[in-house]
Amino acid sequence: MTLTAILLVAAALIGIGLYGTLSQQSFVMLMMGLELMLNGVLLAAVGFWSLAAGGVPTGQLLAIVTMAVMAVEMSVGFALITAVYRNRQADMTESLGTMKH
Amino acid sequence: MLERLAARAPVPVFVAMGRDRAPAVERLLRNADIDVTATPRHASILLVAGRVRDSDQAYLDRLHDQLPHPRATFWWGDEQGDDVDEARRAASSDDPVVALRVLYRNLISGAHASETHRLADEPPAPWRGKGDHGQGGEGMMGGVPYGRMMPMPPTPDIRDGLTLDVYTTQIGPFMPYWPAGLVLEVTFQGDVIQSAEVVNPTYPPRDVDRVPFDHLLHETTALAQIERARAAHHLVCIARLLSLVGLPTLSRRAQILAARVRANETIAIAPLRKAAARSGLKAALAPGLGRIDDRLARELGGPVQRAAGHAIDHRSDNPTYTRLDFTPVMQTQSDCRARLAQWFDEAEQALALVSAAPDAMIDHGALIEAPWAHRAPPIDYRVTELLPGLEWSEALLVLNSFDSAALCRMAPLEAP
Amino acid sequence: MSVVDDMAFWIFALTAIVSGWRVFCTDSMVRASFLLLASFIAVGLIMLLLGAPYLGIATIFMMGVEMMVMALFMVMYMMNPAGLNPMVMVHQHRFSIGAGIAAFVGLAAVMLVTDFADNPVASDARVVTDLGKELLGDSMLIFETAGVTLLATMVASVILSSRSGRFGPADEGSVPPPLEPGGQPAGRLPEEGGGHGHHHH
Amino acid sequence: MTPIVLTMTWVAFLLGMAWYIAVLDGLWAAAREGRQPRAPLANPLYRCATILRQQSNLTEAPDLLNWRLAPALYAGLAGTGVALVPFSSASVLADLEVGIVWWGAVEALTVVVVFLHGWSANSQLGLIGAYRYVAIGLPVMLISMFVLIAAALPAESLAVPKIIESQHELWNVIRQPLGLPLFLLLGLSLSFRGPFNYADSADLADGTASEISGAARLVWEFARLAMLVATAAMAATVFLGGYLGPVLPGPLWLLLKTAVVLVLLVALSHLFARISPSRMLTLIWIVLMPLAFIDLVWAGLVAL
Repeated sequence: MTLTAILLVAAALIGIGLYGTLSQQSFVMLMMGLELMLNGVLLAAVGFWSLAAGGVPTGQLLAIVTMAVMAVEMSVGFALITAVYRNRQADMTESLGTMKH
Repeated sequence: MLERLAARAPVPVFVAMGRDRAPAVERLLRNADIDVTATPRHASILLVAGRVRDSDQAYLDRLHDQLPHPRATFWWGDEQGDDVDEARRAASSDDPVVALRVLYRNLISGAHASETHRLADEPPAPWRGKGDHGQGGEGMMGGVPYGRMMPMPPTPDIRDGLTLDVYTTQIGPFMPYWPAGLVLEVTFQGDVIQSAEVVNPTYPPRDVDRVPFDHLLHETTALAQIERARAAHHLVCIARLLSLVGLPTLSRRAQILAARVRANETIAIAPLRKAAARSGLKAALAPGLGRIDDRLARELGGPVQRAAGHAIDHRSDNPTYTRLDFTPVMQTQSDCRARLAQWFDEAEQALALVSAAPDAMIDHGALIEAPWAHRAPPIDYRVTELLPGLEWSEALLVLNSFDSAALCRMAPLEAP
Repeated sequence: MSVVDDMAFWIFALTAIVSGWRVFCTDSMVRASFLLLASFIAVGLIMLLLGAPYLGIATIFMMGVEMMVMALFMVMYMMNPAGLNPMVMVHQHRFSIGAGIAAFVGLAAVMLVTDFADNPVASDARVVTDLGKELLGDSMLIFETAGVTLLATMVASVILSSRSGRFGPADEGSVPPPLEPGGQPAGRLPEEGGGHGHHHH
Repeated sequence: MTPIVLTMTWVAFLLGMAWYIAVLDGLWAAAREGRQPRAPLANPLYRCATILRQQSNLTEAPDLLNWRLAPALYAGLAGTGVALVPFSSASVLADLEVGIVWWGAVEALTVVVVFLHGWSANSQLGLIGAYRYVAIGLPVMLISMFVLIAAALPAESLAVPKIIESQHELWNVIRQPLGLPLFLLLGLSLSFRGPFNYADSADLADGTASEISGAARLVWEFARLAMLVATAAMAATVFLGGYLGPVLPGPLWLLLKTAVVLVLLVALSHLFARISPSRMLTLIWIVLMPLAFIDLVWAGLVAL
């Protein structure tokens, strides 16, 4: 369990997440891709904190902020989807040519 | 070892309620040696109580095949064919508890072979096409699915501004807390009923508590007998509702009280009522839930009508009752709460009449109010108009806040 | 690091990656959410191995709730929620695969080239206490900012998505009130009336 | 205690207490119905045998993996919950620095597992039960977390043993009177009993459990009891001082306190009617959630 191994796993998660974000047509699935990328970021942050930064308390803080970002991303995402869905009955990225009203 | 332990457990029985056995089956609910299960998956014996109409035979077979092995079917009633062996049937006048225990013990020891599938083990409609189960076709939605309906057809209907797909399913005829025989095709959105359609009507009600009323047609009958029957009928109705709101122990207590009333014992309903009230029964039945309009209440008659605030009761005109200062009890709100309160009030009043005049007799042919709704021909109001918009648990509460005679008139009777 | 820890790490790592990949392969939205949850749980357990118990378990805890909510939203918004029919819902597939692989290779290359400091956390460090002191001490401002942002976002989301939005029922096309009595609604005007014209099924 | 003795104590505690609940249930029901209890001590065993004797069956096209896994995971979560509870000052199976957060994870994952169980059987009543359970289970979980964090405040630690140590002078049930009642509701919700039985209720023909039989059902029913044991043990530990007590040895005190909490829980589950899910949601968000807030603020002020 070296730092390199952990970062490799994190990179793999970010790669898969990016694939998901770019390829999925459904908003909700797109958000799953984002979450997976953040998952990788989280792992990398904790890996650095634990194995390279000697456990400085601020490192953990970065991870906590990442988690908060995830939660924010999800609630904003769902709010947007709900709003768009009401107006357009759409949950697909293509059906949303414009972000106006 | 396992067999020996299992043999001493309460017998897990699923009851398929046939045409005329409803009240008798309630006897089983009180028996600690019988465990009446909520689903066939938990039962070892399928108890077919009474006659099942031919069109329900397929439902019965499907039910049967859902029982886990080892399983057996037990027929309780008079019209069962002679091809059923002695161990698996009882006459309608018999108490089947002992027979059920014996059958169960033989079943788990292997002396009685488990019954095989009655239907072929295949999906009710064929899966044809792509996917793990052959359930779809090409394209984004899986294209046009072959072989069977799209499981969740899209709908324009919006609740809360969000479209949740609806799904349609058949419910009945042997579902617990469901009018026996009734098959509804219900469309749900989430757990809210969108629409319902009658596929098969209910079985006509047959009541043990009817006996003194039938008797009265020809012979002079004791007032006590009639009023006891009334109290018993109401207690059984109360028991069903209590069980639905998650008070199974109080429900069983109501069943036991009903049995004791029928056995001419002196009982008090007040403790049960107090216990139920303390349990938050009022909170469980939201005010206004299941409110019906005046016209429907009048058409249904009986306690339903009085719960709507109409003091119409044939007993008011009977000299025996007027001598006892009888005045009909009634509620005003005409909702589930009111109907439940009406049952409690009428049952208590009935027992008060019994203790006030234990020896009073009523002349034969006298017109005496029955404990249930009018048994006139079906009315144009359908149970399917009652359910839409209700959440599933509320729908069941509303259904069970009517006696079976009222339900029968709302879900039209089958042609005789 | 003991052998057991190493083995556990690789098992969790494999679980995280495989379930993360399966998220985008399954037909069922519910399965997709819970596969993502499995990936998060595996990462959370790796964090435990790395000596960050609070973060690891908090990840499991938070993601359990979050994915449960996600699954419900999935069922609400997807045309084929339970994966009852097989379906393909991807676009620019080749490009996405390429981008994913490129991201992985790029990050991996950077990481293999860079020489990271080797400074593991001391085994007797009181990491949770430290975190607590940090959260409510030196970094209070960051923490509070994150917290208030979160709260504001949640309130905003509820307002945005509630049917009775800021300016009337959302599904009837909510319009802000005019600036002067009887005047035009404030703000930008929608081009073709309210939202109703757009429904297509 | 050595690890082996500790593990055996843990298993015995789970099994014994589950049986104890089943017996209590039987006795309570009989008393409330006004009849003689039927073989009160042995009846739970008979029922186990009956369920085990039945074959496990299948529905049409279920999600078999999740369906079979869910009961086991549920039981496993209950087990990890109990593992957090110290039997005495030196004997705790899972001595985590962040025990309270771990308990939170147990709660969150329980909601997930119950949902999966109802969803994966591919039957409508189970699915309705699953949805309902999520709607009720999630907010109740939030309440319990507020209450637990309040209990952790005087200890200045998230570790369960430290929380016990902080109760030497005064139990948390007195220090924070709102905590225990709110936490007991969580017990009912996690094992969906009585007024909180929104997953496996009578109107849904046993809801998420309506399609299982045989060994899977036995595990499921056991897990429900075990989860109740876990919450009771946690309540006894966090609010009633756990193993602390005069004269008697620590493990015995824990046992006694858990047993008393379980009597309360069983009584609650039989005493109250279930209100409709939407009314329950209103009750939780409008009444119980603010109460939990008050509890937290109160605990904070006292700790200052």
